Amino acid sequence: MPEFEPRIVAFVCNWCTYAGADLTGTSRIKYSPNVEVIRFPCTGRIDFMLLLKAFAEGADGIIVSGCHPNDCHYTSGNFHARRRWILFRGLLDFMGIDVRRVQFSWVSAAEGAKWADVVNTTVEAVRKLGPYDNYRQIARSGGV
Amino acid sequence: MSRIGVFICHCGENIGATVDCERVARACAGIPGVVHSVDYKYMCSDPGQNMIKDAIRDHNLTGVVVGACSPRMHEPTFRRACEEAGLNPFLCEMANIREHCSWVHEKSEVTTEKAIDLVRVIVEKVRRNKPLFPIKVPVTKTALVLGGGIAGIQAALDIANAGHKVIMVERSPSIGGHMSQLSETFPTLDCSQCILTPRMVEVARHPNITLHTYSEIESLDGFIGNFKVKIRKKARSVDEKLCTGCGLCTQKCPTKKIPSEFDAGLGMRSAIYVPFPQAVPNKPVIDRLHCTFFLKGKCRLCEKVCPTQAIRFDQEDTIVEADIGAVVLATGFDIKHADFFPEYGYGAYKDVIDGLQFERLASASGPTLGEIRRPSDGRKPETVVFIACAGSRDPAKGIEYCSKICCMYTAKHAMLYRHKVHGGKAYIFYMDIRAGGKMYEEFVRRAIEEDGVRYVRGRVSRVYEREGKLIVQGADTLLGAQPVEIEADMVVLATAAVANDGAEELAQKMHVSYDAYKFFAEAHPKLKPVETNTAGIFLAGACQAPKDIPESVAQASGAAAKVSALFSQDELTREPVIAVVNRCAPPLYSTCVGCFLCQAACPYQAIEKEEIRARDGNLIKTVAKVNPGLCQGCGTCVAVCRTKAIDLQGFSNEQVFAEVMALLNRSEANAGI
Amino acid sequence: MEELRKRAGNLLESGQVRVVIGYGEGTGKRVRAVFIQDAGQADCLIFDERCRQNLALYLTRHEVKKLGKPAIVASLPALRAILQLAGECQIAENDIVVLGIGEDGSMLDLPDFAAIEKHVASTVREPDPAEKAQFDLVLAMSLEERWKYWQEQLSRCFKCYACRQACPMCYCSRCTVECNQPQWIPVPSHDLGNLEWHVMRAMHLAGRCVDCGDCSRACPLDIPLYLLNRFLIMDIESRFNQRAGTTAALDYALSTFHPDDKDDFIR
Amino acid sequence: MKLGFYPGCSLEGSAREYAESVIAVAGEAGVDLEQVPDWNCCGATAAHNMNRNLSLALPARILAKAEAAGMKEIVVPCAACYNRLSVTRHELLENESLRREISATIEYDLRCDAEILNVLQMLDRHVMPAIGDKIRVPFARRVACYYGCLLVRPHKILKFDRLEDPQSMDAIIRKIGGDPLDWAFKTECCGAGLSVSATPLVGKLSGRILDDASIRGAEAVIVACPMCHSNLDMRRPHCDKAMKKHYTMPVLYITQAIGLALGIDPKTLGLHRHMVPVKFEKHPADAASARPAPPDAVKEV
Amino acid sequence: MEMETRLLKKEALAGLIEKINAAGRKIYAPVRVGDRDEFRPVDSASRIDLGCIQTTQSAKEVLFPRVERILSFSRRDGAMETADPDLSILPEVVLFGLHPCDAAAIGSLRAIFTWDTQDAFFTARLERLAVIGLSCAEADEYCFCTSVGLGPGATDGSDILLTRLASGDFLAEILTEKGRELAALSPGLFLSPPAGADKSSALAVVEASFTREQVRDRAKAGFDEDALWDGQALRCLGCGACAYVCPTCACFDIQDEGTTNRGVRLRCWDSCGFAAFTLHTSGHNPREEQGPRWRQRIMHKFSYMPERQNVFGCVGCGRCSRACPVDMNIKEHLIALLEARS
Repeated sequence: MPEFEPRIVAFVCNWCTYAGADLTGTSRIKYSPNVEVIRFPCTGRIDFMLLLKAFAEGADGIIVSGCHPNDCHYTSGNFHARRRWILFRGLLDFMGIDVRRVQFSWVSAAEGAKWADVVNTTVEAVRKLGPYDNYRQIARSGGV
Repeated sequence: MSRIGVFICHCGENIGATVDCERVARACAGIPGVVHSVDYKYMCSDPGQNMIKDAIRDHNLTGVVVGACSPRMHEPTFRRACEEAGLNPFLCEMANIREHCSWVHEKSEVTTEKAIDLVRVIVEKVRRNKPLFPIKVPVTKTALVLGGGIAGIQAALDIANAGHKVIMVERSPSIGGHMSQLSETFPTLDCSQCILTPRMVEVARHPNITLHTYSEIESLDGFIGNFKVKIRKKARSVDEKLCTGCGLCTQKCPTKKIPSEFDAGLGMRSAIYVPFPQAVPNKPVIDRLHCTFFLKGKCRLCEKVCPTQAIRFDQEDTIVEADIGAVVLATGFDIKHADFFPEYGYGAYKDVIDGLQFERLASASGPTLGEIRRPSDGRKPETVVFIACAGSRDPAKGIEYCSKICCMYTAKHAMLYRHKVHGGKAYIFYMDIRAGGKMYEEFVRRAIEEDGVRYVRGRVSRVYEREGKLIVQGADTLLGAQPVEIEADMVVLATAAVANDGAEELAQKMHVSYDAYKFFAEAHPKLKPVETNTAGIFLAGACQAPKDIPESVAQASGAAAKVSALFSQDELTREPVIAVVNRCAPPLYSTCVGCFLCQAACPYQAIEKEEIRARDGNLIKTVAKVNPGLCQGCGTCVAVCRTKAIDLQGFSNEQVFAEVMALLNRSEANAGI
Repeated sequence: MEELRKRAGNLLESGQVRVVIGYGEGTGKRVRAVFIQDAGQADCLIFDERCRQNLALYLTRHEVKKLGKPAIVASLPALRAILQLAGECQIAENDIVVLGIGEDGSMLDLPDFAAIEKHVASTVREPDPAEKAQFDLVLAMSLEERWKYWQEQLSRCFKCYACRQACPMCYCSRCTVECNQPQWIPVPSHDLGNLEWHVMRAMHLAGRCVDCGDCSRACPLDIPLYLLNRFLIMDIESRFNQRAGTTAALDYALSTFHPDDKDDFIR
Repeated sequence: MKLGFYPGCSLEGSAREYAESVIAVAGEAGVDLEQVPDWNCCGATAAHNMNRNLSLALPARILAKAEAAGMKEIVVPCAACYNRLSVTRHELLENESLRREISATIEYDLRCDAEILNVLQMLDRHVMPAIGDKIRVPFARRVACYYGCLLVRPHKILKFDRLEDPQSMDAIIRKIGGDPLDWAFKTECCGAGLSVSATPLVGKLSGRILDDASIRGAEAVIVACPMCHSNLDMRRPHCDKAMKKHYTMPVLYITQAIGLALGIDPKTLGLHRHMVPVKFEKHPADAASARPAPPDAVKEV
Repeated sequence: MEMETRLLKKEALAGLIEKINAAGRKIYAPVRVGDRDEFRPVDSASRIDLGCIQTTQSAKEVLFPRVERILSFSRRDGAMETADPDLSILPEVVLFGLHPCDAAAIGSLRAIFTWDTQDAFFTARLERLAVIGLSCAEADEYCFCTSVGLGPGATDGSDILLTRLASGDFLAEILTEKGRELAALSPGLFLSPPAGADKSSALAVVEASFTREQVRDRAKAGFDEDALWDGQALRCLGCGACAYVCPTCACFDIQDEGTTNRGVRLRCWDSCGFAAFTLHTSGHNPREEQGPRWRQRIMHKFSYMPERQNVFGCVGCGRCSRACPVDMNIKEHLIALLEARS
């Protein structure tokens, strides 16, 4: 049985993590291809609904990454995002949604290696958790 | 129906090596809405760009997707190409299949599959792009130069000579920075004061430059072209207009025993002082921490002797506000001090000093009037050991980088010592000599061959004092790692160049990012060395990384050129990636319910209240409105808004939603027809 | 009750207000909201422990606003809702007259928001023991059990939106549920649509819900929706020390932040 | 007050006097040192160039025995044992799979929660506060405190005192009335294990240490490690030969110095076991520019 | 087809349920859930709550589910294909314990779903449905079946109508062909009726407050009396609870879900109580306020349906009043409507 290849979507901020991921590229650091990145101007821009949409559309894991505190290009986008994730993650966990599949991180434009590490560790963690059948099942009940 | 053109780049081998570009192009041809899908070796080359322009005209495309490198690299290039072909530039987006795909994955089916996904996601985004038009924002043609060192001076002069107003703010009582503390400068050994002071005077007398010394930045708000700065002019306790700079007060001041910052602690200064003779402005400052009047309320001697009654003990800090169009950060660097090297006895033995202190000894205006004398007993040292890389290139000490300038100034110090103390023996412990600049290597060879400086390749493990002598224990790796012990009279440490303390707080105040060592972060290490990630804020000098005078001046002129380019047009066109509150037909007028929870979330205070009134004037509802000049497009308000009334152009809710759906729903297109 | 009727009557007669929103007798033992517009009917106003609906929800309805300046019979949850609505610029101090009623049924003199804030601050919110027990029960469940519990509860929902319509804080003229460009929440009431609707509802009330419990009471299928809101209320209170409905000034958890908010999951 | 105690081979062999003085001084402070039951060799510096797991398993077994006996703090006077036990504890806490592997080897699920104290830490924490007023004969001597290497290295793991210029022993000496010399050879190598294989080299290395101390007028050298003591004391003839000088300074353990200050008779402190007789002559304290004692609290990078 | 009356012993009920189950029919009946009753599939008589006055939700879900897939589409190499769901696999269903008002409601639903186009889904389910009604022995203040031309013992819509006698046994009136088929499954259980068994004595008493024709004419005349409708609807929240529990409400919304490459078309419940029900894309909303929406609910059931499909849209079950969070009691409002002279 071929090993389970999780599909993971990453919501990243343009100024830090996206640039960090670029640096991972320019430094030719290899990492697992299971993660695909969607660019946002700032983590403050990432709507919590998008995480639900990702799970509904069949993602097995989600990465949300942006600037370190005090480094945000827009000064406070990441602070607002952090508060949003503290509450949202708590609510998801309370409703039984598997927050181990959602990895939040700070990756700066200079941390190419850290981005590769965040990706690899998340892919391995989700691979161990297996496909997100619970959520896929209710998504299928959506009549698709 | 959208007519999108997809252009997949091989980027030579960078993408082609691990991604099957033809297949990606073929696959994208199958996406509904894509009418033209090709691949080419170098999309960013002129022929590549012409391919795009022709395709836009031939297929009258309504959107362009370029699958190539990072948008942070060539987005402007392709957007300009589309604009020249008559397509709104914001209908062109890039899919990053190089840094995020080909460079980081092995050549395989999966990698090509991922590339197709990434392009397909951007196609869905472009399908929902709207043509956007740059926002016109007025530009205040006044520059703020922060820091009065050689970098700040050069930048200020260049901008002022280009005919724009400059406000220079310097923290210490006089401009000049570290360069004013130097004796001679490598590689030409010309006297630092001689080449610097004319520039300082030029700054002081330049009609376009307003100089604020002994001042700091209180706050900076606004954005490129429209900054508002608050400068705190610390109370000098001297009325600058009346004071003629005669210096009587500094001579008469009874408190003389204060270690002078300018002399790096070797010389002394009085409570009311002028840092150094050629100070600009040549106006004294009262050091309120040591002045007897401020401590005990007595003395006031300076006030009595002052011929023009310029002393103002009651002077308060004043806040100066100014409108600024661009900022040049030139706040310089510092060197590692004090008890960072117990193994060298630095800070414990008087005769173990750092580079700056040696400069002061060698400087004619220094405490020893240029003679090299031991701080402990004032005798001329017969043997001096210079230790390079003291703290730099040393992960255990937490400073891994090379400070770049120490090899050169250590060679200079040894040369100066040999010139001033003929019989003296000079040893330099080094790891590698970094002399890459023009005439640098020749300078070091001259120190070795003509001035007899003994270079010992090895690190010093310990310096300890014994019977009046400083015993330097090291090794000479070129002589089979023989332990070497030198009895020296004086040891000079070329300590690491580090960021100023307070650099981190300043960076946060200026909304500029910085690296792990608190040096300010440039926008791109190779391609944008003088810009920061914050539009309108530029970098010059050692505040960005340790560098010597030629590089600082070159960078300063670079920053000045950027500022002048910015000030060359009356209006600044700004990226239209800003938030907009929706409007719709009556009776709703907007889905915004006027709760204004978004207002508190906006870091730029860009959200205002707007009253919607009927024709007869009575108020229908109050809704939010975004000021296009202030909004920087971070989108936090969009995610905070419950009713999705506010949306971000370029990253609209529909677009990001479509991107998530596209990413996770691999279509037949991926199956590769 | 007598004093309430007297004051309502005076307000109407003097023209200070055009309508008094209060409680009246309903079918059988039930109580319903009544809108008294002339002094004569003031006698059908009642107040006892059955009167629990949060009347503040009617302050933002344009059908009621059309009637003119209202006076509102406000129990404690209604007072909290009024403060939160004021904080969100939906009602101004002189738009309404508040007939505050304390927990012991006595009339309160609350001329302005400041007085309301003081009164709300002096009260202690004791959650209903049965609800507290159920909350602790769910909190103690494992992840798998919680998923099963919520799937069981939410799969019964048929999206009648009584929870939304009964909530004083859900005054949006176009709720995001009705937005179809993009279709954030699936409209049909299948499992996915229900889960996403209830997550969004809870998140949109995070830091705003005044914990009046009307959503759970309005649900015809008795789905325990208060659990979601209460979790967020306690989370916000313990982490950010913010409570909705305690001040007329804006103090919204999700649009303010503290540089060192604690988190234990961001790498 | 009961503390775990791990003597190690040298405190039962060539450094018996160190054990005697530690127990005596601890007794004065009401500290009861209870040996770790059935302790084994810590592997010292030899084990880890034979086999890494062995070099971890030996100390791990000691920790396991101590843990089983419920000991919360273990005093390890010998610097080498202190180093081996601390490094092992650190490695096992950092690496869960390694901890499981070693626990399997020694057949005990080791939690590593017992804390390892070197003699200076034990003195600081439990002895000095208790004997503050019991100093009968102030140890008014000008002495050179010699730390050796294993007490402070590897700094990232041990995090004990300052790496290049330690001060803890100096502080204790001051407390008992002594005058600690400020000198540069505090952590210079004494030749350690070469004492057997290359004794002349030890003579030269230890000789230089003694030479510097004597020039500065030290009346004695204070140590806290049996290896340092043997090289500076037992190998004294080699030092004299290498440096072509005769050094008469005695070498005392810190606990012996404290013992003397407390008035404990030299015999119980084991002073008679030293090769270099413990006699103090006054050296003219020359006018070497004494370095001002740097502030205690200065934290080093 | 003349009607036969038989007797079903109370012990025989379990046997009847078993027989129907054995015949492969899925039985739904009122079952106690917490402190309420709901229609649930049952496989043994013991779970049925015979004493239930009224379930919270009606049984319409059996004929008109809250979410129903009406077609699925997918793109195969460029061309879009659609596929209809296979209705033949729908199960045979027996609704047991349906009170006469709910049974009559099926008639109203059929009137709408077969008005001009034959709704394939509804008709397929209706064909597979058989109804064993149960007369009402008890009623509460919300019931008003007698005011809308029905009664606790009405037979319309039922295939077999059981009436529980004082002895606990059931008087079974076999009314339709389907009823006879069901009875034929277990002939032994249906005995000849005892002499003098009087059905009416076992029925609940529900006084009529008005007749549906009065309401029909009054409502039509009162269409423009905005003050009346607005006044009644002031406290209405505008939620969909009344519509979704109502056995005769049949409004639905069509939603497409999925992606441009594959997806489904779903039919789901909707309610005229919602503000967005009549919102035009232009932004105009013909029914801007809650008053007209409340009027629409009454007019549709008491005026438009009788006029167009000559069947009334309300069977007086009272569910909407029980479920309403703000106590909008329809019976009370209709009485008020009639008393307020136009």
